[in-house]
Amino acid sequence: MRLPAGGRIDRARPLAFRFDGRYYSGFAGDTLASALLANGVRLVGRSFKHHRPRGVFTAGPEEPNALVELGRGAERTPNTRATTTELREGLEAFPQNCWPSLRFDLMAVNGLLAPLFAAGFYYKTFMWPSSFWEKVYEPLIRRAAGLGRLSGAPDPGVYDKVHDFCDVLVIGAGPAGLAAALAAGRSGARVILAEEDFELGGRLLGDRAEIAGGSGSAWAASVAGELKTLAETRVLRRTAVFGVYDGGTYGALEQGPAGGVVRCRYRKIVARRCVLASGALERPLVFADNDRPGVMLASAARTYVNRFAAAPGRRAVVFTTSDDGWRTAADLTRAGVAVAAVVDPRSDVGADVTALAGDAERLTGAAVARALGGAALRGVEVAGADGARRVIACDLLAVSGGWSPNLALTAHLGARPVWSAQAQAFAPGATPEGLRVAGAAAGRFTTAEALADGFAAGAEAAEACGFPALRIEAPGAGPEAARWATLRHIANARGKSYLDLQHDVTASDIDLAHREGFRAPEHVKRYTTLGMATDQGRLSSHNGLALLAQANGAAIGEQGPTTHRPPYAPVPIAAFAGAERDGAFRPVRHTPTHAWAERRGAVFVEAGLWLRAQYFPNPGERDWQESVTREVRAVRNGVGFCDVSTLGKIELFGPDVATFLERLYTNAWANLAVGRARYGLMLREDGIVLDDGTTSRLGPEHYVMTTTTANAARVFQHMEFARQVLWPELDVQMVSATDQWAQIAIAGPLARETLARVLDPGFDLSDAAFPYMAAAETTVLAGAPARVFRVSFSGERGYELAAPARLGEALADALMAVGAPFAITPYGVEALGVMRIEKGHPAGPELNGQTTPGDLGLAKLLSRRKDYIGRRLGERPGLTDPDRQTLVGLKPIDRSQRLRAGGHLVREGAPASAAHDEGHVTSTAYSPTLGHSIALALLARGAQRLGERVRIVDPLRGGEVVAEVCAPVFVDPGGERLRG
Amino acid sequence: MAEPGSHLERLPGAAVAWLAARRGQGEALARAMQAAFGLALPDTPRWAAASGRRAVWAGPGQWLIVAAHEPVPGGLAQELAAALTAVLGARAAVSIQSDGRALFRLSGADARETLARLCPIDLHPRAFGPGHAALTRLGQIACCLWQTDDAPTYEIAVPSSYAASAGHAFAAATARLPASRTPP
Amino acid sequence: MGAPGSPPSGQQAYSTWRLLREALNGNRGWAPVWRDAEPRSEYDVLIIGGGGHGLATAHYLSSVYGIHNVAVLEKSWIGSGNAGRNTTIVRSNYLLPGNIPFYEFSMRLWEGLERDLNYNAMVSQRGVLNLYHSDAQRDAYARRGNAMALHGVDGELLDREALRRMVPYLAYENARFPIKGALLQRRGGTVRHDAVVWGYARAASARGVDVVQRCEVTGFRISNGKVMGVETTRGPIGANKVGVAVAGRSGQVAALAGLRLPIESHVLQAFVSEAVKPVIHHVITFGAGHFYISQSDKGGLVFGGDLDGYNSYAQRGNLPTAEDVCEGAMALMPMVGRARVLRQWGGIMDMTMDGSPIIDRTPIEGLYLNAGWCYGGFKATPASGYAFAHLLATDAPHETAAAYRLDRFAAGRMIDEKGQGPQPNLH
Amino acid sequence: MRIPCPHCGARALEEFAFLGAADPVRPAPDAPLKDWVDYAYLRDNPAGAHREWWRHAFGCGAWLAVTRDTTTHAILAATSALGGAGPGAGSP
Ligand SMILES: Cc1cc2nc3c(=O)[nH]c(=O)nc-3n(C[C@H](O)[C@H](O)[C@H](O)COP(=O)(O)OP(=O)(O)OC[C@H]3O[C@@H](n4cnc5c(N)ncnc54)[C@H](O)[C@@H]3O)c2cc1C
Ligand SMILES: NC(=O)c1ccc[n+]([C@@H]2O[C@H](COP(=O)([O-])OP(=O)(O)OC[C@H]3O[C@@H](n4cnc5c(N)ncnc54)[C@H](O)[C@@H]3O)[C@@H](O)[C@H]2O)c1
Ligand SMILES: Cc1cc2nc3c(=O)[nH]c(=O)nc-3n(C[C@H](O)[C@H](O)[C@H](O)COP(=O)(O)O)c2cc1C
Ligand SMILES: [Zn+2]
Repeated sequence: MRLPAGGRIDRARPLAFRFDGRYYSGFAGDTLASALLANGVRLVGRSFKHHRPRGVFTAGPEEPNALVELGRGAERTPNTRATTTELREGLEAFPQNCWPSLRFDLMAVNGLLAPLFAAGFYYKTFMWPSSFWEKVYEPLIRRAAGLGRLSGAPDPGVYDKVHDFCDVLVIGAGPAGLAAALAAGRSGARVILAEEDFELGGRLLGDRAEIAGGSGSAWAASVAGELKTLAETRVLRRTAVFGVYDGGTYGALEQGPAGGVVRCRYRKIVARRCVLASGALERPLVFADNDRPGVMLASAARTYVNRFAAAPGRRAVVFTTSDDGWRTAADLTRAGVAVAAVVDPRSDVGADVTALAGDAERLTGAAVARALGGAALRGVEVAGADGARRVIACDLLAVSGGWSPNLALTAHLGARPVWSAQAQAFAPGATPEGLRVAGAAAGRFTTAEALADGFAAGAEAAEACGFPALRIEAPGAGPEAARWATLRHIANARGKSYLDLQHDVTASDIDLAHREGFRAPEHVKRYTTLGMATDQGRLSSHNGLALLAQANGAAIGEQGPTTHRPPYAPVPIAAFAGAERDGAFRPVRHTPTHAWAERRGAVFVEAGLWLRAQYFPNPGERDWQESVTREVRAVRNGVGFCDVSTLGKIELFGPDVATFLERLYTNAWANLAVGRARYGLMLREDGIVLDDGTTSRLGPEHYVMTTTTANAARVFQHMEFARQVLWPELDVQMVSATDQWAQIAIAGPLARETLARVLDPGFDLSDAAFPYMAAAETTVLAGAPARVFRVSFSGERGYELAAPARLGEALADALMAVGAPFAITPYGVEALGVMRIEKGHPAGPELNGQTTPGDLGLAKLLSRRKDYIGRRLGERPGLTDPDRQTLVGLKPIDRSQRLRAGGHLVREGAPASAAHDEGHVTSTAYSPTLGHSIALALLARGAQRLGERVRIVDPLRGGEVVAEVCAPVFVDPGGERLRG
Repeated sequence: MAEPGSHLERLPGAAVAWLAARRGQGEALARAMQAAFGLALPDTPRWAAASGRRAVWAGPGQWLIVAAHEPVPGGLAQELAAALTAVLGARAAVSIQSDGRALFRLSGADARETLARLCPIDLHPRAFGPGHAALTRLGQIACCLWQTDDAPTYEIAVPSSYAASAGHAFAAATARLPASRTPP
Repeated sequence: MGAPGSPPSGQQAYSTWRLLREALNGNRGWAPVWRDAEPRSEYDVLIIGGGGHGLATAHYLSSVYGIHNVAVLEKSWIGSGNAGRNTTIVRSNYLLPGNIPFYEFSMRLWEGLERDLNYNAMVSQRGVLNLYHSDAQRDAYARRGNAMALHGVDGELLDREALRRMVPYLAYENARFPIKGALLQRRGGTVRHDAVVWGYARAASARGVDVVQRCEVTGFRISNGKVMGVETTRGPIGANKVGVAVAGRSGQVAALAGLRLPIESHVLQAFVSEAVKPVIHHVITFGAGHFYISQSDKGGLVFGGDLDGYNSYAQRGNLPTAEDVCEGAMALMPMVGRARVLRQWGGIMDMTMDGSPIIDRTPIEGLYLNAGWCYGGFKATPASGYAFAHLLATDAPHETAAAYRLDRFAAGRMIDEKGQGPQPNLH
Repeated sequence: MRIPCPHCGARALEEFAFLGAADPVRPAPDAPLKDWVDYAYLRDNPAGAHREWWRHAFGCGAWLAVTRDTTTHAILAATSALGGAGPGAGSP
């Protein structure tokens, strides 16, 4: 029911919204929950397990019941707290976890079967027959569990991610946080004040506090006004700090304003100091049927009438064990809600406190034994001090079990909260470095204490950052009592007493867990699921611990609460991802000829982050195989070119490069002449092959190394480790030049003729002047610097030409032009791969981090005359075992058969079983040169088995091929074509 | 106060050379650069400029020498190498990088907010201003950035193969800026 | 030795009938699931570590090898370590011959676990999908799937269309790394992790094993190269044999005996979302980023990724990894974007230098080691317990665990599935 | 975690790459194989102060020996393999 006046809503801005198919109206400044209450909607959801009818229980993020699906289609957002959802025009919300409807939920039978479904029941049954678990039982359980539904469609939201830095981060904008921000902000420090709510003020908004003679909310507004004027203070509303991380890093989630582009913004805040002013959480009370719609936290009831001008009921009873609860009676009465009685089990409540009850009946020493009603509260059964029971009719029961500091963030780095007997609550333990707790979160529960503490904390934090300490006199605040008792459980034979409202964990579940030996709080949590719901035990933790302590015969403080974990406020998965999703998941690296290849219709393939041309289809070609075959033939018979710029290129300078290379590579480097290139093999320290490639000496103290595309970053890092850490005495400088050069492989019998025509005149390409494994610097395209290497991956006469990357496309065009008479053909990585298999060069599938040089037939590259990385550990027996699998070639006996990578090798006549598994096929290709399928494989003692037949078995995909073992070089084993 | 918004441009013709000191030759190199180009190589994450060349700290003992243009690709590096060889002998390492780095210039009142979405470093004027440089990340891409003026203007170098992705990252970040920002 | 025996007499049998009877009786007749034992001064065998492996070891020692005079010493509450915080995936889709038979043995034990323990640990064989995004990755999975098949392990290589029929909600369009198919192991799935701990504790306890909680081992009593017992926070306890099964704390406990191990402790995070209605019916692993996911029976999306990447005993995670994992989620299945992360936690992983475990004797007589489970040890729980029990009882390695030797590094016989070499954070 | 790079200042974790323990020293080429195995494979793995190699991979590229408490993640010290800052520091 909407109160005729008051509240912080803007009555000039009415908003229409829908819930459960019906239209309602509220005002700007409402939450969905306050608007529903103002419209008299009591039933808002169903509980997780028992499917009991539930109503709004809180006015904040700890809400266990009023969770709705918000929005439609791809915009549907499940499990949205109605209590924190700002009302906006056209908002549509749907109840969740009920079928067929909220009012009539078939699963509510679960409630009747509750004794059967007690904690842990599923561990004791559903075992027979075992196949029924996946087929019958589990689907039933799964369907019943869960809350709202995901839309099933990709999330269309836009999520922002920001790095923030400040001197002082203040978390929470209640009186303590506002004071802290003001003190720090005035000192000139860079301050961020983060507040979860869309309004600043904390409890000042929901309570009728008095500050400096005016209302608390007016004070909050004036502070907010001043904060805006401070140049280095930023106020972030709708921003929950959800986690504390190492090094003063805080995670925060800001909700985008309605109608904005950004749905939410994930902020990583690095703060030198932090003031945690997160307030306190009110505790519910545990009695029979305490979950009926109409039962609500007392502070929430106050918030609804004071802040939202929404009456959550017409006739109320207040049930409290805290002095603070009594304020509720006064506020409700003032708002026109009839208060029938205030029930307080304590008998020593002060007269100043009981005076707050006004005309309501005061029942001290009494307790509510049971709530009555079904889908709505009808009344309460009160057990008087004398034990007599009576029923008081009401539709609102405001409950208060006292307050617990909201200390989750203090525990994220591992500190354990400690019991404070004085506060009758867990208090922050050791706090993270640089973080100070202030206000109610620190046990300074009254507004006056919170203010003073906040000013002091803010000033101290600023001072610690080198700003002047400002001692600000806290304004006076009205009188306020803050005292409560912990009440355990008002046992009742009938009805269920809920601890965890969402997960339907009851007091009897705690007893049961205890009876079954689950006595550590963490065991109880895991056995009963207490505190594992969306509110993470904010409402249930204290009461659960109290009951467990009782069962254990221990004091509550002897056993800590269960571990607090981030996020304090739930974070959408999409928010953590930000913009790095879908196609923008990882950046793309483009080669210098990318646009050119795109224009030629190339098909691209991912190679790590790179996109490379896979092949260049010609019109009329049926499939990739046809294109690739044409490309290979062109290279073998004429000339082709391929962009190999993705190979890692590392420039090395200095007088000690040769020594450095000697230690990095297994083979000899001391004698490499200027103008020459050499193939090198690099190992990890454990003797396994890391990478291979060529390194060229361009000048006396200048070398350039190439690495494989896949290992470029790892090799660079490995070399930097060697340079900086292992051998800092060597005078070597290194820099990556991968992106600088467009490097084009030009290969084929006509490669020289082609290359000669693109190089600037004057460079002698004759085999005498520029033999196999020569390297030189020259110019290309009229004066641009260029490098030429006579190396080959294809087995044909080959050159690699490097020119500045911006000239990549021009170079490709030039090659097409000069090569036209030779029918020059651009080729992609697929043809490149075919030719390297034909030549038996190891690549990714062979350099798999498990192979030794010996395995790959490269043992001849192991120098015996020097130390190099990997030498000693490579000598271990397991790595030199003659039974190891080594690289061989395979040809199908029936040449028409296709070989597939991943098949395993079994001796002919032996069964296909693990015991006879002798290796596997690493790489395969259709060889246009040989006219049949070929493969590289790793085969036990392979080098000694040339000519033998093996079965290639492929039980995974079916099919089997018999193949002949051969040397891994299929084309031109003598290397004549290479040298020309 | 500057206009809100920011302006991003690619600096396609810019010249970049990587320069590193030989072991123990840092001071000699610094003197040589001073003598040859009037450039004082900074030894902390800053930059210095003289006669159209900027020396940006790029790691201990390493610099990026940046100029707006060069006559031929790689000309800047060649010029440096020639000058240093003349003064020092082969006592410095110079690598052509004009095509290895893509240079962006981001300028305007929103520039800092845009970078706050991409770089995990503090660019607040109290922490970072004209004359400062940093090696850090631009989203997932390694970058070297420096501030040239109070507009503020930043120049950002990324490996050139990432240029398109860097451009997208800038655009995506700009699109996510809060609609109404409180002026700095 | 043989199949696990029939239920012990000391155990309160669980059945639907019993459940009904107790429900009518206010659930007052249930007995403790295991005895919270006081330590005695002497045992035949002591197991250090009340995680899944330690408790399973005790169960198989007593039920298969007839050794009952056993205590499991747990410094905190049982299941407080990785057993109580893992993402519950079980599978036997390994590549190398040293691993496959062991994990397949484990899978078989999972398949009979409920009957063996009379406890429903919710073994859910919902299928594990490892996605591939390139031809090379497909070939690598073919190699793996064939290795599995040769060992009698089930596996299927799905192409894109077959995968799409199974899991239509993946980002088949507009993906940075195209989804090309998956290796599927249908028998793989999930198991309710805590229930495994409780089920083993219950079964072992019923056979006389003492499950001792809040009892931290702080030293070893070693004389003439032979272990005589341990020092604990609850006093010294003597034993003929001591088995160490402390997972992330392996390095620490070994150091108490003067041993250095080929192990680093690293943190691995996991995440759970708020509960939502069933949407993900399998276990799915992204092949182009660090992300894997399943949905718990309660409805939470349980997911994770790679290690945080540095040595840690802090048992908590960082933000960059959270981002990395969620980026993977949004690249692979952007429909989960609005599921909210409810909790983020970490566990301490005993990462070995080759990514594979160790079940072996140590240079100290009577001291045995079960360690190096990396982030894959939950699925190993039954086989690890069985093999460790075998080793403790017979002093010989179990046939499926024969490769898990401590000296394999010196011998150069690493079991390196990923081929990353001696850098634990890369495994 | 934020690591104070001696060259660049305190930077976020996501700029760094981790290698492992910094205490093991690469043995002499002719040292017994056992020393090599220990070097490559055996670790103290302490709960407490741990000296370890990190590379400022997205920053200046220096390898840093960082002493860090593995139980709290507090950074106790960080030194660069390249020595202090300053011209020529790149080539110790
Ligand atoms: C986030 C995460 C996700 C994972 N996901 C999977 C997965 O999906 N699938 C999978 O197969 N594996 C997974 N794992 C790995 C798996 O959880 C572990 O490998 C496995 O649980 C380790 O064996 P355990 O159960 O015996 O260890 P733990 O449960 O850690 O048991 C060791 C016990 O030893 C105790 N202890 C330690 N020191 C002492 C001492 N001095 N005295 C007495 N007691 C001591 C500890 O308190 C602990 O209870 C995951 C791990 C984590 C952290
Ligand atoms: N008398 C009593 O018994 C009693 C008990 C408890 C509280 N109180 C009242 O509570 C107030 C205490 O002042 P205070 O400033 O300490 O607390 P507060 O509750 O007024 O303010 C705390 C603020 O922090 C915000 N917050 C909490 N966690 C956050 C997070 N992680 N990120 C962002 N924002 C977060 C909350 O939304 C809230 O606005 C006083 O007004 C006092 O009257 C009274
Ligand atoms: C498979 C699985 C599912 C989980 N589901 C939930 C859940 O629904 N709610 C919850 O609060 N925590 C859930 N958790 C997390 C636990 O609460 C807890 O964080 C985790 O076991 C680590 O323990 P710790 O946080 O006490 O250190 C789940 C954990 C696992 C392993
Ligand atoms: Zn640095």
